[in-house]
Amino acid sequence: MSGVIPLSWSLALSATLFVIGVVGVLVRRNALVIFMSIELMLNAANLAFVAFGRSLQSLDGQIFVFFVMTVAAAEVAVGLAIIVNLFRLRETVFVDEVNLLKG
Amino acid sequence: MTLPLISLIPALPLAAVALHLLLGDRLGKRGTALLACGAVGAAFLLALRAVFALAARPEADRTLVEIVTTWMRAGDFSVDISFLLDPLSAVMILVVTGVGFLIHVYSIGYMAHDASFRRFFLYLNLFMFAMLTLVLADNFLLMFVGWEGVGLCSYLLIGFWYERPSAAQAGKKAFVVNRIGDFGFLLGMLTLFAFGGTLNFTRLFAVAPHVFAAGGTVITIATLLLFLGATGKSAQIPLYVWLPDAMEGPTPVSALIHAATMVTAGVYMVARCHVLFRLAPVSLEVVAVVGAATALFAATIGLAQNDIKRVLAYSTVSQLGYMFMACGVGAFSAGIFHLMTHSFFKALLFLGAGSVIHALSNEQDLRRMGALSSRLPWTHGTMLVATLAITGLPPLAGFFSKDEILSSAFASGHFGVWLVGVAGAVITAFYMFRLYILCFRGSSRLTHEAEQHLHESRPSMIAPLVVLAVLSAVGGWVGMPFQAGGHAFERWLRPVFEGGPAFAPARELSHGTEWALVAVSVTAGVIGILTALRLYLQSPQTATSLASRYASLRTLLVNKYWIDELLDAAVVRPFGAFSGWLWRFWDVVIVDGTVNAVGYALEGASAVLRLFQTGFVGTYALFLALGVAAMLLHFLRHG
Amino acid sequence: MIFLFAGFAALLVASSLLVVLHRNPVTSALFLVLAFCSLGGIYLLLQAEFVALVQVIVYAGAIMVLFLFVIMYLNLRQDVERGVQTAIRRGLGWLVGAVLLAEAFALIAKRWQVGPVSGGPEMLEGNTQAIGRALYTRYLFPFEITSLLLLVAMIGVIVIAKGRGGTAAADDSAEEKP
Amino acid sequence: MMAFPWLSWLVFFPLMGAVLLCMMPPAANRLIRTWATVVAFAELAFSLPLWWRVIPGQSGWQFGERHDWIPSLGASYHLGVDGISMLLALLTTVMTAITVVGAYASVEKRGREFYALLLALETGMLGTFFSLDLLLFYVFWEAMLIPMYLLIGIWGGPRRVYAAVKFFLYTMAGSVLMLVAILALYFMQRTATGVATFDLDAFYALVIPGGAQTWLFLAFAVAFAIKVPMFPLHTWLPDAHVEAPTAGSVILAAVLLKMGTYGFLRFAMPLFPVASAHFAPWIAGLAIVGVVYGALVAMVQPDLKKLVAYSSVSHLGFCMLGLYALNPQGLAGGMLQMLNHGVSTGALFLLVGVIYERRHTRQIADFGGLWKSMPVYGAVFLVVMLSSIGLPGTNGFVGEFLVLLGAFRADTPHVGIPLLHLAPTWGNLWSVFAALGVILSAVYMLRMFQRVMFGPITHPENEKLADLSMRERLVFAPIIVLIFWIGVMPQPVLDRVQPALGRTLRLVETRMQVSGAALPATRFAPLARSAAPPAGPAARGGAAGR
Amino acid sequence: MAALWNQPDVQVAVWALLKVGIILNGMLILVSYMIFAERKIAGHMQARTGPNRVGWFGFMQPWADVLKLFFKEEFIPAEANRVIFHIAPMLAVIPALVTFAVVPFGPGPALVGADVNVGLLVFLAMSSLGVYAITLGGWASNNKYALLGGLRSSAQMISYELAMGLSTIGVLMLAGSLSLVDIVHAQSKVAHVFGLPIPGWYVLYQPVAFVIFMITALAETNRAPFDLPEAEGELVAGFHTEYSSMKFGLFFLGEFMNVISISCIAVTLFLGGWNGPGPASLGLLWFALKLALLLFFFIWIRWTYPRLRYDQLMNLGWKVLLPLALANIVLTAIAIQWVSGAAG
Repeated sequence: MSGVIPLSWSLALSATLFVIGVVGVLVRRNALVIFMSIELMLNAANLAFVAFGRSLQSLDGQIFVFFVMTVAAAEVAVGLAIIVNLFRLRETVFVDEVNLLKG
Repeated sequence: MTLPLISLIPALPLAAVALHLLLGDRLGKRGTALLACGAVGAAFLLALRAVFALAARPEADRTLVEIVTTWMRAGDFSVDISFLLDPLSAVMILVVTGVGFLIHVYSIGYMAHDASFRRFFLYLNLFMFAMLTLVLADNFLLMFVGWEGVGLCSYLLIGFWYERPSAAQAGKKAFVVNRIGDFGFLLGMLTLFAFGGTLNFTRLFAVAPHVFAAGGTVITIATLLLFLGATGKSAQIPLYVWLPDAMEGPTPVSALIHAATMVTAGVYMVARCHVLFRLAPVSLEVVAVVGAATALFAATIGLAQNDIKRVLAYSTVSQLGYMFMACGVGAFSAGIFHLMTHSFFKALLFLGAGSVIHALSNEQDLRRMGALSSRLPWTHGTMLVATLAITGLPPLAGFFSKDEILSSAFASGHFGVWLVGVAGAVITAFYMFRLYILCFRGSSRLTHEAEQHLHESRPSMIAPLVVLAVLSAVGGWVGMPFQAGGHAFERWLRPVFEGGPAFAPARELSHGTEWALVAVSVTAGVIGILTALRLYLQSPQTATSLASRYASLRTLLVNKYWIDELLDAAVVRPFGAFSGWLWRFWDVVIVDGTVNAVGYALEGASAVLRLFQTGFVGTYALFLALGVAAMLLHFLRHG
Repeated sequence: MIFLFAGFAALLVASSLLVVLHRNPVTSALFLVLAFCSLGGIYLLLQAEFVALVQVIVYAGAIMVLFLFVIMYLNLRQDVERGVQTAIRRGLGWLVGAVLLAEAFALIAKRWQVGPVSGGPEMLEGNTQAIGRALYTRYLFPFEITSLLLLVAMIGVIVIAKGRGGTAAADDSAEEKP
Repeated sequence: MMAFPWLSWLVFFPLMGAVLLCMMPPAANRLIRTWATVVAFAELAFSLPLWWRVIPGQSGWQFGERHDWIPSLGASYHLGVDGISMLLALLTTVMTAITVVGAYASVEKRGREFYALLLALETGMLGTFFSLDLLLFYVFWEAMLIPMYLLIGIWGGPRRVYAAVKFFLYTMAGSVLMLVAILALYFMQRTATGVATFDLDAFYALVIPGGAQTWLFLAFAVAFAIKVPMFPLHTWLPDAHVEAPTAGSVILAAVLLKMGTYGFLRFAMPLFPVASAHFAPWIAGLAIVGVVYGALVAMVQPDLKKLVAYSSVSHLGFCMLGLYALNPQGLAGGMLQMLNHGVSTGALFLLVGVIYERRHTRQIADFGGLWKSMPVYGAVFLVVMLSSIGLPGTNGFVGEFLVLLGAFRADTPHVGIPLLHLAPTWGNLWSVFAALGVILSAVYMLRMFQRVMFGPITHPENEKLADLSMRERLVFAPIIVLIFWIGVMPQPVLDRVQPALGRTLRLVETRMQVSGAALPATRFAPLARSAAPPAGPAARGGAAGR
Repeated sequence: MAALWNQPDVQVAVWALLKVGIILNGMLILVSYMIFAERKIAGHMQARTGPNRVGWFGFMQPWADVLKLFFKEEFIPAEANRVIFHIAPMLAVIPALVTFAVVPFGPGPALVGADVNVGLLVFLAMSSLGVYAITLGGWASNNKYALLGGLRSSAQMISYELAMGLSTIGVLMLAGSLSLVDIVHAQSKVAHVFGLPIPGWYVLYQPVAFVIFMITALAETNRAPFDLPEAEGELVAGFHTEYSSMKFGLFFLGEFMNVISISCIAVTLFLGGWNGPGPASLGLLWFALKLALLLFFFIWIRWTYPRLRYDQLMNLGWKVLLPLALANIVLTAIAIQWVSGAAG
């Protein structure tokens, strides 16, 4: 298949994805949605990795994606466990109602 | 010399003090008394032995120096513990040990029934040690040790009956005033060392004329500072306030310290440094004027005192004034001569007063005495001799020494000083006879119970009185005037005094003027006596009428010109207030305040920072994002 | 090719925006699944087939299932955004997002102009073989470490999920997908 | 090099004792007390030989020990002793032994920790005196704070926490400045000679440019001034003393305050001679203010301990004046004054402690006429008081006189105002004011003595106060002996400290020349003369040799 | 038109569309007749005849069912999430259909949808997506039992997906490539052992893997012993309780589509795809025969084994199959190493 996607486009896409993730984290109150936005940010990073891997002709990018994935998986598991626990204790998933560490 | 000649003299009383401390109560009253008097007696004998040894030496090198050890050496400053015996200090040690011994014997009787008998004698011996060190010191520093030691003992002895707050207060006052005097002495010493390079008398006096410009400001300041020390110690005008209050102590103390020995230390010091004083005629003038002023001033106050010991105290101050007057006019030997004779009859007066008080069971007010001559024959007899001596009647010691002072004052052209001296003599005669009459003559105004157990003192108290009476009578003959080369005493002291720079010899007085001066001083004394007799013996009512007419003057004198109150208001109170302000305001508020302020400031700052920790995860994420944005911005700009 | 990329990209951006914006968490989860699949597609276009498919398997297949599980398990209702404080924070959030986006685009534009079409030849050998070889040779050590990490995560999750007092947690929801 | 590491043994033996002490059961008070006393006196016994083993004349440090501590930094564990530190060390061991015995009655709760801290404190102090490596010095300097802080903080009076924290922070702030200066020196040394070391001798040899020298000197000076304490920085002392337990305040007064003056003598002056000479008038001025201010404020103190605290501000003002007269008499006087103050103020605090244990109050108004019920106590109090106001024949006088002498002859410019057309130098004015301090000290001491001792017994409780027990007499006996011994025969002490002081002065002089400062001719003129063996008939044996 | 025709992309697109059409219709018919076959076989197994009324011997029964389902009343439970309610059944069908794209029905390029070199991975991906249909179905129907059924089935599918993935790795190691076509070619070699011609099918080399694969296949498609979610007894009809008419039909279609797709993959991986004695052209026939064999196997299993309890299900999945699969991988690796070592 001829033609190749220019690097800057995928980077732009990755940046947009990342920013959407950031906004998601900042804006939403629901812990799960925040969690999803973090996944989005991670995937944005993966995209950037693959894009660079592609343009620099090296596999390292993709391999890093693997590591990112495993870390993301682990993180999701632990995160969700915490959220479940949190829900059990506080009956709420909304972040701003959980300010245990209030100074 | 087998035994060390000089250093043993002060060592004996010190040893006695040590023994008192170590043996403590096991000695018992008799033991303590024996030990104390024995030590002083032995010291007197040793002094005699040393003086004879000194007299044996040819007139030229009549000085004995004995170095014990090096006391202090730092850099080029070095001071030894060493003793100097020369005719001047010979006289002094004889007077100190002699009169001291008599007073020790007397006080055995006087303090017989006092609870802390041992402590009294311990202090007395300590005093003897300090006085002897002062007198025998070979350098200023050792003298200063004696100087302050004597001050300490006077503090302890004045405050001996410490239960009485007034005694303790008087002790403190004495010590502080002495300390002010020592302040001057100390600074004088420093200036001398700074310029002279040594504190040793002989070396300093040798080098003084070359180092100090005669009449220069430095030597004047130094000598004036020394004189300030002397006034502190010998209770002259500015710093005499402590002596009258010192009467709170037991009478033998007053006799020993405030009549015979300690107060004379000032005169001795001025005499010892005659070389320096001669280099600074200005300070000599000051000494003379202060001496004269004190003599007159104290005498006037003495007039109106009703407490027997207070009268004697003021008379001591005025007599000391005379001695300083003598030194001021350059007649150092006359001063020392008067010092010797004065210590005899003043000690006698005090001891006599002591036995009177003892007899009247501690009654000191003249207004409640009278007609004791018959009932206390011995005391009366000796007191009479002493009173006559002090007024300066011819055969007795007082006449010779006072007359010589007046004549040398006249001779050296200080007519004002001479006139004041004569006036002083009149007043002295007047108040001494006032005391004598009120105490021994006239109607008996004793209180009832005083009447009961009125009794003559014990022989152990009377004996010293008699000895002193003899000395007062005979003491003067040593200084018989009109002898060719000056009387014996002056010849004895000449090697000491003419060592200094050539001093304009007093104008040789023709015999005529001398006899005239003698006549004048005798008549002055007689006038004083007659007026006293007339006022207090024949017509007591005229005394009261006079008193009423000059009421204001009299109250002035009675209250001692309100000097004490003045000083208290001018010095003590403001000092207290100032330091109070200094502490409460300055220390606590300003200095401590700033320290605490720093603490609170920090706390305030941290409170501001705390606002950022809201506890919401969201805010932290926001800051995070802002951080990233900032970083990106940075990369953008510097990319 | 470019059209495909544009299509997938649009799909990706739209779905991720919806993930963030949508009120109902379940729907946003589904949109996230859609986003991951479209991302897989983009990877395919970038000739990273193995990663694409693994992406689908791992993210879409496992992680999102977990998410769905938790959402269902917690039976969440609509999100409601209320309160002044949150309003400020939301506004600020969007603002920061916009700023970041602008900066990122500026940066990309500045640093990586439309890159040289370096495309370069097709990967020589199969993408999967190459990754396999690299993974087990040069990157063996990180590989082992990540496996250790997964182990730790598993233990952690079990402990957390068990919670104090061993209340019966939904076992499978805490199940961890490799 | 001594085979047997004597100094390290001296420094760490009390610490070992303290550690063993901590292992004992807390309730066994008797065992704890005896053990603490044994350790303290053993330490004293170990330190006494220092008196005659340290040869005064020998230049350089004696019994030196040097081991690598942090080789990478160049910090070495370097101990050594000379005349000055030997005397101060002896003062420490003597006073600690006395304090341990003196504190028997005053410690009710947790005796074990109390004695352990006291011994640990002794280690800190000895370490500071012996260490010749700036870093080691700083470590001991700080280590010393902790036991003292705890002593005040735990066993103190009602406001003890405030006082302890203030004491700690105040000193800490100062010493942190010093640390910065030490580091600056360290780096200067490294750049200059390429050798990275904290060794004191190396710093002595270092040439420090004028500007830097001023700032470094100020940093050191502030740290030591707080410790002395000098006038504006003294407010922690009264609080610390009032709140500290008897033993604590004795040690605080006897030794800890000497750290400041020792610091000036050992570090500030020799390391930065030009700055020292430049700031000498300022520091002497402050010292004078300290003397007069301390005495004045002491006059109106209702609390005994505060009075003594302010008196030590005044006495240490004397010390500083002596040190900064920068001539042999001044230094000798300052040094002696350190020892005397240690002995007499330490004794004063013990005395206050004695009546505090009996009456549990320190207000002067609560006492009166104690002489009647406690004559022996009265006598001891009298002697100590006299030594404190510097009566000749006691140790106080010797120190004060030498300081006054040194100050009087300090080479200072003449004062501008023609006073009775007499041009006194600043030195003269200083000694005049200092002498004024002597009067004031007499005033407040006597005033206190009279209101406590003399007068009728106003409060019934004072009637039956028990006089000094045998233990307490044993505590005061050595002090009185010391007072009179130094008072009458100060020469042995002076002989031991003169050479070391002479070395310091000569070091200051040479470094002045080296750093190109114009050597004020007259400044060290006396030095030249003092170098020649002093005349005087009874020149002591070999000691005079420089 | 011609210009349009000879552009390469257009040709590929048209050809791809054609294949899609053939596969889609083929599968639909196959599914419906498989349902019919299952009902007939089940009947005969239970000694009764299956549906034989409609059409000649009941052959028209599937069409009747389809028509029935089309015209049934469509109703949606209250409070249900309407959107997801509609999407869920579609999601059931899509993954199965996508798998067919990579299954190589015959030897030539014509007989395989798209020869993707990661075909196996596509299959695995699609099987993992299958979970959504059931979960969302259960969730969207706002019915507790449906939800529980949905959760249970997804948990079951996830657990077994793991074992299935690992079992295929054995085949992968032997074949050396992820592409299904290559795997089939790798199985075409006939080895003569003891004179007997043994086809190179992997079922012979990887018997354990094959067994694990078949068991997990059953679990993946919620069939037979593993059809816990639809267990009538406890959860009424499992996740598709609330579904009616065509959406229910789609779920049913999806389920059978999954069965067929998994069996196709099984045939490709283990039974040597289109390999078989005789000329190459018979490939498709051999493939169909093997597929029929496996389908029969599915149906057969369904009516013989009792349903597993949930914990038994989980234990079997995690504690038996998974370790076995891992062991199998290790053994295969050793065997390969041993063989290449001996050969090398």
